[in-house]
Amino acid sequence: MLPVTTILFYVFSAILLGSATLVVTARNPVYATLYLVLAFFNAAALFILLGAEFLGLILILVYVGAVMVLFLFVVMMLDINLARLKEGFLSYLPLGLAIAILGVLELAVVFWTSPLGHITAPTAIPANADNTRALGILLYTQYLYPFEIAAVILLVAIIAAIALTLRRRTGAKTQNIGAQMAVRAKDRVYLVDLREPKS
Amino acid sequence: MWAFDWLNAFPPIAVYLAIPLAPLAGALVAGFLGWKFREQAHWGPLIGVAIAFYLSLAVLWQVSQGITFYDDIYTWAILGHLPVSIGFDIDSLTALMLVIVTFVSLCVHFYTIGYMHDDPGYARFFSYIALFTFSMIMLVMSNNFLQLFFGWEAVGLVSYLLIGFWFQRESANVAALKAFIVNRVGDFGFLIGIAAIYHYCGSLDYRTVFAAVSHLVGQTVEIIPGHPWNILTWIALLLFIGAMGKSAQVPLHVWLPESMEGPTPISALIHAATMVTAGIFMVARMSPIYEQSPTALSVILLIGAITALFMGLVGLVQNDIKRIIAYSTLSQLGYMTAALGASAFSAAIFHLMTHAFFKALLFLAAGSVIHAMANEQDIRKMGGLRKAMPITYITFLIGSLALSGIPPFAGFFSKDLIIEAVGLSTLPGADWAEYMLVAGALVTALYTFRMFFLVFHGAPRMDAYTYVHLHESPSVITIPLIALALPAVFAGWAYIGPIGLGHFLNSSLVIAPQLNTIGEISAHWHGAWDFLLQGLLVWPFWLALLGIAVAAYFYWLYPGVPVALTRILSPFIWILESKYGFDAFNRTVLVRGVIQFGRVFWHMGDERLIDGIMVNGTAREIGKAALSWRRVQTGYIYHYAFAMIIGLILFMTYFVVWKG
Amino acid sequence: MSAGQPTLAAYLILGAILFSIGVVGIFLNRKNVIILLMAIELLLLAVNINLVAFSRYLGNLDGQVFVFFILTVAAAEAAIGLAILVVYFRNRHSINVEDIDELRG
Amino acid sequence: MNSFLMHWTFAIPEIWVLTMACVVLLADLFWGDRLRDLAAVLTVLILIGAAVLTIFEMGQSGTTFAGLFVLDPFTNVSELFSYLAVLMVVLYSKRYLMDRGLYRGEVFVLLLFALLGIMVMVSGGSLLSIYLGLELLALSQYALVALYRDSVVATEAGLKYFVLGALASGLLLYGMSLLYGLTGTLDVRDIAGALVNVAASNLVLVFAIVFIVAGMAFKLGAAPFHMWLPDVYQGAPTVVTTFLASAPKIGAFALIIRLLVDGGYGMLESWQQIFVALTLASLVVGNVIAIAQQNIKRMLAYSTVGHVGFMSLGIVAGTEAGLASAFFYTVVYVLMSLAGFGMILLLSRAGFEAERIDDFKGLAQRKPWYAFLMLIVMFSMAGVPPTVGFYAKLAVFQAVIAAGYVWLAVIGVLLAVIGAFYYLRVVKVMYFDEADAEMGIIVRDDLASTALSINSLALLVLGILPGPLMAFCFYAMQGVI
Amino acid sequence: MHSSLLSYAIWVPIVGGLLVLAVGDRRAEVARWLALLVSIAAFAVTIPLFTGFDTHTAAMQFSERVAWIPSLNIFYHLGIDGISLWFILLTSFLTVLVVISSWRNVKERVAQFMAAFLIMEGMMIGVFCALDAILFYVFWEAMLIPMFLIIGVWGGPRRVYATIKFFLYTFLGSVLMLVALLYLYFHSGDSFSLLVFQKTPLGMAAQVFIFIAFFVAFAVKIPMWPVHTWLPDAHVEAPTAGSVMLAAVMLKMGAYGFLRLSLPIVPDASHKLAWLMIVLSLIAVIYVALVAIVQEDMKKLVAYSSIAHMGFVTLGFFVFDSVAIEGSIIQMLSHGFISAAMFLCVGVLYDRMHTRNIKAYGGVANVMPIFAALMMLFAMGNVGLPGTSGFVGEFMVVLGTYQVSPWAAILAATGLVTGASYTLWLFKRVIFGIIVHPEVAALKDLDGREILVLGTLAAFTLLLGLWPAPFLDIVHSSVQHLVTQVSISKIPA
Repeated sequence: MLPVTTILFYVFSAILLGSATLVVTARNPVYATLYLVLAFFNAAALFILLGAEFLGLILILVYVGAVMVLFLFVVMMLDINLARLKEGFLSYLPLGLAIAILGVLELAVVFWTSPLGHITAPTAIPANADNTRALGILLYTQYLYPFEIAAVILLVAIIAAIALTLRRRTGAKTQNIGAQMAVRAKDRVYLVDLREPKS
Repeated sequence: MWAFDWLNAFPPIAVYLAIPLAPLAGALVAGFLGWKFREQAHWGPLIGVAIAFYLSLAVLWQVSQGITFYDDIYTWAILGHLPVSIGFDIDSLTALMLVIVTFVSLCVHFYTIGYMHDDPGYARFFSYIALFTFSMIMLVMSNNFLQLFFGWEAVGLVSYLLIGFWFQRESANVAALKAFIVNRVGDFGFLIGIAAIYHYCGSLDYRTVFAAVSHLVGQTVEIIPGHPWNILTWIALLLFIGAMGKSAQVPLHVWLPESMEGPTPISALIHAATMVTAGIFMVARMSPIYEQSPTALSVILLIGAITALFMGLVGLVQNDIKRIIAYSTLSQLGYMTAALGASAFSAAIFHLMTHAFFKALLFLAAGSVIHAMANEQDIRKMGGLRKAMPITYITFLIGSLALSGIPPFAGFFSKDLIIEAVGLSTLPGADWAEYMLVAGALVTALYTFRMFFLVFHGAPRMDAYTYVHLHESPSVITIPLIALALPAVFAGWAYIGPIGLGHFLNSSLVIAPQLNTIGEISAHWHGAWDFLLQGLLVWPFWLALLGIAVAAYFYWLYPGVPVALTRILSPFIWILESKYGFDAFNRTVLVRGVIQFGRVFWHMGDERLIDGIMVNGTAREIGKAALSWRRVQTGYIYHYAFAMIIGLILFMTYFVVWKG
Repeated sequence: MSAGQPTLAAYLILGAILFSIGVVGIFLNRKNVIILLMAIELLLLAVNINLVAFSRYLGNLDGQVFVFFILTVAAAEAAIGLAILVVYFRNRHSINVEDIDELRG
Repeated sequence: MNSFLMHWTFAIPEIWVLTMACVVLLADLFWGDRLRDLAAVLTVLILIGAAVLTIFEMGQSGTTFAGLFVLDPFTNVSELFSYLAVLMVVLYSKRYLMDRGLYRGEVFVLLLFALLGIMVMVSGGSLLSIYLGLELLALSQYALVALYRDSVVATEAGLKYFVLGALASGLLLYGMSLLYGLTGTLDVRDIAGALVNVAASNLVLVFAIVFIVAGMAFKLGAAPFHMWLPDVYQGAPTVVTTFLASAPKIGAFALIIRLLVDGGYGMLESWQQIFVALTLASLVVGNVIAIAQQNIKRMLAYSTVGHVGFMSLGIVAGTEAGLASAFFYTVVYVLMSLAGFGMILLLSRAGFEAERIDDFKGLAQRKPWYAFLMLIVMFSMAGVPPTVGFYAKLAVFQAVIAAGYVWLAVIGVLLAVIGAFYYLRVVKVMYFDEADAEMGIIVRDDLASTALSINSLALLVLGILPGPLMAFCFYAMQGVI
Repeated sequence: MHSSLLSYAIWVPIVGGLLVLAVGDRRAEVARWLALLVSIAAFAVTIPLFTGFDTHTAAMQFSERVAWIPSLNIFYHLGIDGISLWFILLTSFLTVLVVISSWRNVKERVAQFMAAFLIMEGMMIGVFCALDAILFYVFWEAMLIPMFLIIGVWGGPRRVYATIKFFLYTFLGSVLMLVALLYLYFHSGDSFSLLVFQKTPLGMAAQVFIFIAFFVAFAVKIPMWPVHTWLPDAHVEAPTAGSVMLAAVMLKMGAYGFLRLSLPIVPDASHKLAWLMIVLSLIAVIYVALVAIVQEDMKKLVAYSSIAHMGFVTLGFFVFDSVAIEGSIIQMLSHGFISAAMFLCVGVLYDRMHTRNIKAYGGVANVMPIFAALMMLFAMGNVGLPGTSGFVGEFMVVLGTYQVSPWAAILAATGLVTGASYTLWLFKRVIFGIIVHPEVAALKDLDGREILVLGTLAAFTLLLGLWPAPFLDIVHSSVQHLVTQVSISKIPA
């Protein structure tokens, strides 16, 4: 009888891999995004199985909650011609798959035969262990420096995203509230004598 | 002698130095100042050569008194460990050669004043011939092989310049080029010979080399593996190749007839009297080497004999007056060479001397004729010149008789001596050589008098204008003729003892006892008169007479006969007219071959193979590779990613295979 | 809790397969750039699984810290990536992978 | 307590750059519209300040932030060269950016952040800090490339760069994760210590190295991980290309030093072999394909691949001298590409990119001085003395021959000859061809051209007296192994 | 006081060249005069090298040694022996002539032109006195740049092809030498000193490898068959002055390399591969001479003749005989005068007629007698006539070669015949004959400047031919030393 965790591992892994495969094969990017969400959920579950509750939750909160939503935004914002996207990739499939399978096989065999791969008993986690707290302590002491760098990275992301996408179109019509408020009647209407001038 | 006593006030070296330097100074004066004082350009060379002649006589006199000289003037350079100097070796051979050279040269200088007077290159010409005299003097005075080679090449250069003197003439230019290149072929052998001498003797100095020769006797070298050759034979033959080039022996004779493109004084001086005899002189000078190699002597003997007979035969069918004399020169050089082969070095030198006089005489006389004929050289268009040009006629006759070997003219003594020596020679092939030389006597007389009668006797065949303007040449031309005619008459009689039999020259020569043909003749020597009488009893004399008679019959008395004869003998004549095909062979096989090879090497080798395939081909292939490889860069992200993954997987697989 | 876990190798192989799927997604996808971005997320996810598994099996939290930062970076990356995508789309009105071939050779 | 903060002063240059970058950001926001040159001038000042700070801390060494930050000569020297590179980029950039409406604060802020990323990388003592530095640099670069957002090629380049770059950092990360798994630590020095206990033939470890090197190779631009490079160099605005071809190479080189030498020197044998393959591929691909290029930016991109091949020769050697020579090569390469791309910047103007090789036609007649400068640059890149490019090649060849790879050196020199061809072609176009009548090249003699003159002449001067620069680079590598 | 003479010899022309460059092309006249001044000054500083030279020692003289690149143990190390001295003098002397000869016929970018020559002069002198391998290499390579520009900018219609071919060919050759030098570095105890290299023991395999690397570099430069094809192209397209320097000095560098590097550093390999070198040299003498015969372009003909003459030089080296080696050196020196003069002669005609096709000429002697006379002298030098410098070297080489291999000597001596053929045939077609082309009739004879240049060369051609002793005295000790070096095996026991 397999232990529960093992069963869970295989279940989550299977769904994870299945949904990952669907992500890269889906024709419609919206579906792909949603499969990706599913994959993240399963990965989060695996994290939690491994005792990394904090990361599992973060994955869902940050990734599914923010990043994936961003993806969806973009996917839906861009007017993608789905008809064109339906053309398949089958002709390249055999070679690509062969390469990929070769790589996976090599990695798998190596992991399997490596002494590392046989660590079956993870170190015991103390009963009162608090994964979040432990991570927190590390982050704000030992890993203070990378923490700051990560902040800078996010700052760069903000700057970059804004600099790249924010544009004031020259032809765009926007409200200028100050100008609206300061307007006077004579600026709006003035009378023109349309009669034919008598020469 | 009283005339030379005042020279004793100077150190001997100064006197010796003055001999070459006087003509050199003359040449420089004429060369650098001649263009300004054209009319006076002859003075420098003339005075220079006159001084040289005078001093040469002095040296000859000194040598006859037993005063010789052997020393270096300055060290030219030290080649590695080998010091090479410019120096003089003054002995009887040198002294004699000096006198011959400077005497003929002086005559020619004098003659030239008249002959070349209207030529635009007057000064240039004088500069050249004085330079030639200098070079020739350096050659004969040399005491080492390097200087010998210097002079050797320098006379070749001047010869080249003078053959091509009329550089507007295509034929002259071709002839000059040919002369130079054929001579270079000879020099090629000569140079290798010098290298071999240096290799085996460790020196280029005559005395050291001659001293070392005795150690080389019997040693062999395998130039072609498996075929041991006697070293001295090897050296001797190499040097002789040089002599063949310079002295125009078959098959390197082809340049000499064409050298007649040069002005006639040059033909007399260079291509008859002096330069072409340099090879004879050289072999005589190297007698210590040649005497150690009977094989080499045998070869020399045969080559000489072949040249003597067969070049004479060609002379029979020539119609250009100068060319006939040129072929006769070839033939006579063959006699000299044959004499060398028979170890009769003194006889060779003797013939060299007599030949210098009578051949220069013939050339100058021919020049006089040409001058009178307004540059016509074809004897078929002459005839009956006897009356218009008496002095030329007489001197020409003297020259012809001397050349034909009719006693008591000079040529008789020297030629008979040679034939006798060859007859006494025991070398393999000597009997054949003798037959050829004897036959040559007939041929010589025949072509000589054919020319003589066609030019001076019979009906005039030139156009009327020329006929009317026929005249005897001025005295600047006739005086040298007379000056040369005198020794052509008397030199044989007078000098056969001291020179021909080597009494004077023997101090300069080395003759192996078993080969000493001249010694044998000397042993039965009873004076020149006796020799003359002996000569009347042998074949050559009668053959010569026969030749003259036939010539008179054919070309003077019954001019129709040869025409008929020509028809009968046409195949034979064709061979002679085509000169045995040497020229055709050289032209079609050698020259064209060289050019073909050059073209093939150039176009196929350089252009196609090296440049086309190797150089540009590589560049082209790389360029093609660049163009095709850049297509891998498709612009598609997935290809780029694929390349990365392929790289990654390759590395992984490599390590799995390598370490797993 | 400690008993009956799958071996570390199982997690690593899971990571490897997931990584390959991501890679295959990048070079097999010929159509849509957005899916490329998602494939990249898969790659990072594979790495994260590796790290968390190692962290757990080695009893060492550094791996989880690393994952934390990777998540941060991945988010930033996604933002920039999508921004570039949008800019590109504005220029070319397409995000078809095969259209991205202006630069080549 | 707080032991992780001991020696935090080591990081003062980083802190300075970070702080000041934020200052520039804000200053540009408030005054950028009025003071057009504000951001650029501030950037220059910041760089000078950083250089001063770095020089002040030279000679010290040690770690801080719990080992995540390493200060050693290599850190100092690399940072100084990085400042220099960014400084030159800023000096060259003004005219080009203004002509294209890109003369804005973001460019300089992003440049500074990219610089910060490089600094973090070169001082990284842990997989984590190295990774974050790398990402900081990479993200800034992606943004910079795509910043010219109206340009189709620039955005396309940005997109390609982004996707492939992300793939590459995925590979790198995967390798790092394996390395972590094998050693249980992220600290580079601890990894080196732990590796002593791991057999060098351990395939997991080898795979870790393979993945890490693949990631590095991408950043360096070594074949077959180079394919982004021509497209991005060509597509990016030339100012950004100039930057891409300069300081980040020092960062990429730092990856090698920090990961493979500080951490993985025990795996020398494995990565040496990978680098042999990378070297060969890069030399061949770079030097050969460059011949077929008509676009000078693209040609220089391929030439970069070739240069990476040469530089890797020093890495293949794996010795201290070898790494030092590779570092020297990198520095020289940075100087050369700054000058080379700087020349393109100088010659381009609004609506004219000066990026076709034919655009340089007849330059020697129109502007002999600039043609001469470009001549120096080209010969330096070709490695012809007396330019500094020669000594760079000399040093790496010396190292690789010392390591016994004579055959590799022979292949290297042969490809150097092939490479010389396309540099010569530029010289040929400038000197031997007649200028097209209608294409007037306008060069303003301003600060940028002065800087470029100094930059290019330095290649010559350093070629005559290469000693000090080389000594400086060798100093940086002292005791690195 | 002698301590920095060599540095002056190198840097005076280079700095002077930069000054000329600074004058700029617009002030052409100033540039010309300044260039002349600099070249004369540069020649002047090399004269004390000759007057102060000690002929009794083979040791390096006028040495200078300063650390240059300490990181790589590279020194700025200069010094000369008898072998180098003549080449330095030749270089500085010819540069003066080249400046004078280009006075009027270069009209575009005068300052750049003159500067290129002066800078190149400094670098070439650098090659001849460098004793540090890297310094040597730096000068060796750097020189390519000015030459590349000279051919490319001021050259003929196919100059681009020619100059790129020239550059890549020679560059390809030299890079392998660099590998060999670096290899030597690690076998000589981390030194780049050529003098140390000469003492470094090496196994046969290493020697052969190094020899081949050196060979490629030097053979290309000389050039030897079959890597010679760049030379005719380069010569044909180069401006006259460029051809002069190329033929007179640059070719000598390859030969100098053999003497300074190959023979003393890898003597055993030199012996082992001598047969190959001899064969290639003989091919140069025979094959290339035949190719020269059929040329229709005057410059190409002279270029091929250069290759053939250099064949004698390399032949002389690899018989390891002091006479032959000295002969080779003299041959190089002589070739320096004669080929320079021949190219100048062709240039004289080209300046007037703007064609180098032999067929376009004929009968030049009618209108240019002085020129014809001078050219005759040089032609005879080219033919190797005794009394001219051309003879001495060939003679010595044949003499020396015969010591080792009679057959090689015989084959080499065929050069006597072929050399005469192509030179005199050229001369005949160009100078002799009647005037066929009306353009020829309009030719003017040499002006004073041309007479000065050609006359000086003529004087040297004759001097070296008539009295080579002073020239040879300089080289004896050094050649002896070299012969000793090359006779001692360096293979470690």
